[in-house]
Amino acid sequence: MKLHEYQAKETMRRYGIRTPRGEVACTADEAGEIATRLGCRVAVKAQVHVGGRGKAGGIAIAATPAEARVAASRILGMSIKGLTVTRVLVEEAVKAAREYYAGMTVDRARRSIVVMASNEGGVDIEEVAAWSPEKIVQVWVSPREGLEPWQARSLALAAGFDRRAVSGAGTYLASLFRLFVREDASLAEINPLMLSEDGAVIAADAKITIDDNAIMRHPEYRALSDEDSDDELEREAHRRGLTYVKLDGDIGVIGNGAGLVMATLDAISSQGGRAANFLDIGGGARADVVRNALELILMDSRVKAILINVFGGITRCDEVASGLLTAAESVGVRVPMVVRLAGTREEEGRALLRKTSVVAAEGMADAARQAVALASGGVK
Amino acid sequence: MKLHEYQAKETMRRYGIRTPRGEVACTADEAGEIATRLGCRVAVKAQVHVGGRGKAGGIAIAATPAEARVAASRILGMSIKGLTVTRVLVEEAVKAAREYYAGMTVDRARRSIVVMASNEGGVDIEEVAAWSPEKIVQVWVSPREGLEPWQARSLALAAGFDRRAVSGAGTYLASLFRLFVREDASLAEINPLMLSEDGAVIAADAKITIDDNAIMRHPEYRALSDEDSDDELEREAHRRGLTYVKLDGDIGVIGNGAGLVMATLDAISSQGGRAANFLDIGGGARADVVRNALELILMDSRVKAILINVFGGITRCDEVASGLLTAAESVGVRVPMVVRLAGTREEEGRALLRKTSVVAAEGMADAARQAVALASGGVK
Amino acid sequence: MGIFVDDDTRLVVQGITGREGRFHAGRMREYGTNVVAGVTPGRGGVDVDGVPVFDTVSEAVRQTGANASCIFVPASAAADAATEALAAGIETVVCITEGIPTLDVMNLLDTAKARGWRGRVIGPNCPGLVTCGKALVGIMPGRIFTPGPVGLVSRSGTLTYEVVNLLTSRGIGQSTCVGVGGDPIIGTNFVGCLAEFERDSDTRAVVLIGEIGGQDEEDAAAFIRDNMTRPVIAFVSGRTAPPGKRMGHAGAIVSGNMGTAESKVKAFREAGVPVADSIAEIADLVAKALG
Amino acid sequence: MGIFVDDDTRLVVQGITGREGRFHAGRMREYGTNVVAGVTPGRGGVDVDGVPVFDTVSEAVRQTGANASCIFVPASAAADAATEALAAGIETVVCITEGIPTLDVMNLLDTAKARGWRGRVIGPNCPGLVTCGKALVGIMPGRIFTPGPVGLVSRSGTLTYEVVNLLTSRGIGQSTCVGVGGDPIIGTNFVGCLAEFERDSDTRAVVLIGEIGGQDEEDAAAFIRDNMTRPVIAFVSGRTAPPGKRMGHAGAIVSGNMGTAESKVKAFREAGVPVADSIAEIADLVAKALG
Repeated sequence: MKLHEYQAKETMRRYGIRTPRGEVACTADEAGEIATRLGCRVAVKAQVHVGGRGKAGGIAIAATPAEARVAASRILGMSIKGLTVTRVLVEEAVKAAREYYAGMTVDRARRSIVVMASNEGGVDIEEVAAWSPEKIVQVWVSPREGLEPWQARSLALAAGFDRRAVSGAGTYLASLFRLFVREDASLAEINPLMLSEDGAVIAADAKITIDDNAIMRHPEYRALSDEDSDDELEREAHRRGLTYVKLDGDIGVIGNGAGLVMATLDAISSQGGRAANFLDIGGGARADVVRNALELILMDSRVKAILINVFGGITRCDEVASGLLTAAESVGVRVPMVVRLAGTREEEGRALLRKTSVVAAEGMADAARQAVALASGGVK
Repeated sequence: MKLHEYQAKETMRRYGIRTPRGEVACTADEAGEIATRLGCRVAVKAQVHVGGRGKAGGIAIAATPAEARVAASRILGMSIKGLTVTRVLVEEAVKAAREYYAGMTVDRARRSIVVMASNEGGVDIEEVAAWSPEKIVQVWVSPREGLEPWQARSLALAAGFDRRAVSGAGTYLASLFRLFVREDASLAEINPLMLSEDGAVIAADAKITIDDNAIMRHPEYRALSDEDSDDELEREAHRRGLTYVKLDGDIGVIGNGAGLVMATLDAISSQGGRAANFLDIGGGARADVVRNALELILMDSRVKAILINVFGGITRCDEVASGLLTAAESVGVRVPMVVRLAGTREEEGRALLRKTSVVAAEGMADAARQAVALASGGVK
Repeated sequence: MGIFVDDDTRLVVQGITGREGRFHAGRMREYGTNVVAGVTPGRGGVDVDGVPVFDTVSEAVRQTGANASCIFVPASAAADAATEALAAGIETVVCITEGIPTLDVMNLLDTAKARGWRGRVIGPNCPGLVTCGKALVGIMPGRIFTPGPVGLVSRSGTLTYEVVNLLTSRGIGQSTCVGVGGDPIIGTNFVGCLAEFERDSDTRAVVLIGEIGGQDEEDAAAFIRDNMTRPVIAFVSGRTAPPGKRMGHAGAIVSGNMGTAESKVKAFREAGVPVADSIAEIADLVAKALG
Repeated sequence: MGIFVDDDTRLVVQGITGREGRFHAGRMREYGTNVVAGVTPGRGGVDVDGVPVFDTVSEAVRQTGANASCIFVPASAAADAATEALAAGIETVVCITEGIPTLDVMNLLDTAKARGWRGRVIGPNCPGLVTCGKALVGIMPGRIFTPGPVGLVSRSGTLTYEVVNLLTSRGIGQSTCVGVGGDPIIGTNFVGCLAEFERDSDTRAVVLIGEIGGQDEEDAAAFIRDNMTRPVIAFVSGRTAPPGKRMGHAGAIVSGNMGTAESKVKAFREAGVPVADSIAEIADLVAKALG
């Protein structure tokens, strides 16, 4: 899960990394009060999980509390790439002498943590990586070894940081590495890492992503993770314990196994349709799980047809088929439903479906074709 | 600094180690309320930094809140080995099926952490080490490597823990190791580690000592450390930033360098006297530090004479002597003061003192002899 | 032959006293796998359906000569269980558990390397592997497999079954089928499996089922181009997945320009590896490769 | 000769731009130590009293051929500075800083061992060392020393000066005097120094000044008994210290039956090492040993 900037900065402060002073506000009045408390020029920054908020007008500088109020009332409620801004961070506006990048992430191929520094700060690091890879210096460090300040200082020097920033950057990178390991992050970035006009080193923007698999051992993030998504259906899926991703089509998809569901989405696309979602119900297809999934799909008003793709492995297809039918009946499905079964006793499973309103498909391509046709035919 | 049992248990809980439910009380009424909230048989335990509180009557079991009140009112205010009990821990009384020892400390010689387990729990581990060393199994683990549950389970099995306790003990030892490293402990013990009658593994008593040198990076302990000592003079010394240990004699001692001060105490003892304290003012002998130290020594009403032993190294003895005189004059010393100077220009330094009320000694033995004589002669 | 597991495999099931562990231990024995021991700390001395249970893996190894392990313990303890197995000298550790924190897996593999333990980890978050007719280690449905010349390696479970089912229905048998797992960091990747298949006398062609995320497919393409004589057929799922979203598998996520299906398909094509556009096409391409 | 430092020592002072670092760099040069560089991260390029300052130790080594380091940086950064020095190939790292967390020192030494760095750490929390007439590294007062045949090793600073002053006043000179430091964990202990003194042609007798806490003195006694031909005179301070109290030095603490002065004195006596009862007696015993 991604932390918001203000949450990421709170976390970094706990590890001794300096950030601009600031607080989060949900209303323009609160923003004004925070600006008054800070007593200086402030930045008002939209808190949304999306890049490019600056270009979209989601960041404003305010010289007075009154200006901060105005800026906050403009930014709160605005929509950035489809997401509505509900919170702004109001913080001390720091004047930069230089801006750097400092960050780390999991390197899957090397099975290690890659630590990166660049003197091209304040811009998208992936842009830098694509166009000027020589401007990013990297080292690979295992959590066992740890990153120590002296190593991080060498990294900062190699990246061409100003001498005045080297000591602070070294300390902060080492702290950020400790944070990364102890908080189970999969990404931790300070961009820009700012050398201020008065020589201080400050984390001016902060990004942290926590490994979803590790949230179980971080109770403080567990509460946040329920509200992690900006989308109501995704939040509902999370509450129901379902592995769900919202997409932009009109065919509701349910399958068992992530790879199979992805292949199903691809098959729908090949047939000229678009899936409304990714939904993996995992191994087997127990009636209660299918029911839970169907209920969620039906909350999505865009859905015009449902495609269920299940492989019967240890559970046989005929057992899967009766489970599906029980679930569909108890939910009361209002749109056409195509079911495709494969695996042990698939013929028998398909036979069971044939006596019902459910459309039993012959293969994945066939299932996708039928679902696309039914969706474009509209609601039954 | 040593944490109290209740503080150590709070810390362990943060690392997922189960302890009996409980709270700390400063009055009998509070103890009764806590017992009511817990709603079960409770143990009322004196919170003092000293061993053997059980034998001294500092622990009681109470079946009802009323009994808990009575027990707390008896224990609060009692004196255990010279320390007054000001707090009691009131906690769930757990019935033990078995009691084990689990702990770890710094092994100076091996420059590593030694992790220990024993099935002789609930008794002083040093007694076990002295009489039945084969009953303690040990492994040495570096912080870099870390102790993992599977290794800790092997340790518990090797120590002869009951099978039912092995999984829990392994997890807790691994958690305790993480605590040790992250909290900068120098000692962390669970004794007894209890296997309860219903098969749960519980830290029934807990000891943690935090490395004094590391308190700077643990703000939560910094506040506690001011009140760490049970002695008012030691607390005052801590507030003044002085390295002071209270002893049981009547000669106030000040010196520069820990080894030199220890040797001074030994010299006093050789002359048949007893020092009132250890006090190291560190390198040189700046007048303000000496003044600070003298003020503290004079707060101790037992002190009948003062011995100052300073080696003039980079600072010359004549400079040290004038610094001492300035300090002594500004404080107004009410007891006889023997000063012994050694090092560069010691003759000149001694000459300066000869014109004053201060007794200038010729060597360490001479200084100790004169201080002992003056102390037994009573206040001037 | 086949790779990683076979007739000589002596399996210990870690977490055998749990619901999943017990169920799948039974399935594996049904398939013919030689399950010699179970391990559950604190439960040593009991038996589960006749399989003796030990407190530690090293005890199980000492008593039963176990050389492979299959892990069914909860996510919070699974990396620890795998480390224990490697430390005990187990050669093949198959970790079924899903949801293990990434840094735990990183530590597990790093510790093994630092200490020079020679065992191999398959998974985590994987369905295990089958050397057809010899040994099934994991949770794959045994009845869909049939012995034959095709090796299969995949990041997905049910997609593997789907393909195996298809191959079997077309009369094409399998040598070994490995599910490497859907997590960002796994013990044995495509290249590790391909290298074994290349050495395996029972394998005449290989099917590789990739998906979005990471660059294992790109690395595999380079390896095939430079090192393999046996034909490989590839399939990549997730072509229509949006960037930045985790598609079920923790490892199936496109970040920025990294890990897209296009990049993977392109890498395979450039390495001369035929890429199937649909699952159905896989069987056609395999049949063609076998000649 | 002498041990650890001599005419060939090329010293870098870490933290040279601080008050202490600058002051003692001056004192060391006054004594004749070859101070070739200073290091303060972020201050590279300036000079301090003519000594060039670098951002990193490895830069200082490259530019000046430094082979020893003396550390005057705050406790929170000192272990890091020492690690940097060892990583840069420095042979002798003398860490003056007091108050470094014990686990930081443990990590420093463990990392050095794991990576195979060959440098030696002296300290932390030590006054440094002097090879008389050749090089002074640390904060000892240079004027009390005089060249001669006696090696000295001690856990205490001022007690060392006291003894050196006494020896010098009695006309007995010193080869090398080492303050190993008062912390529980130190880089070079008594045994490490004794072994060097035993090999040193300039040293004819050794004075060892121990104190309560730990078991370095007991280990030294065993080493002397088994390995040393040169006579050793011992002194142990803290005989009257109460158990459980930290006597100034973090390492000077008696816990339970461990680390008492009695135990140490007994160990020396049993190893045939004369133990002085007072400081004054040390000089007598040394004079006797030198014959």
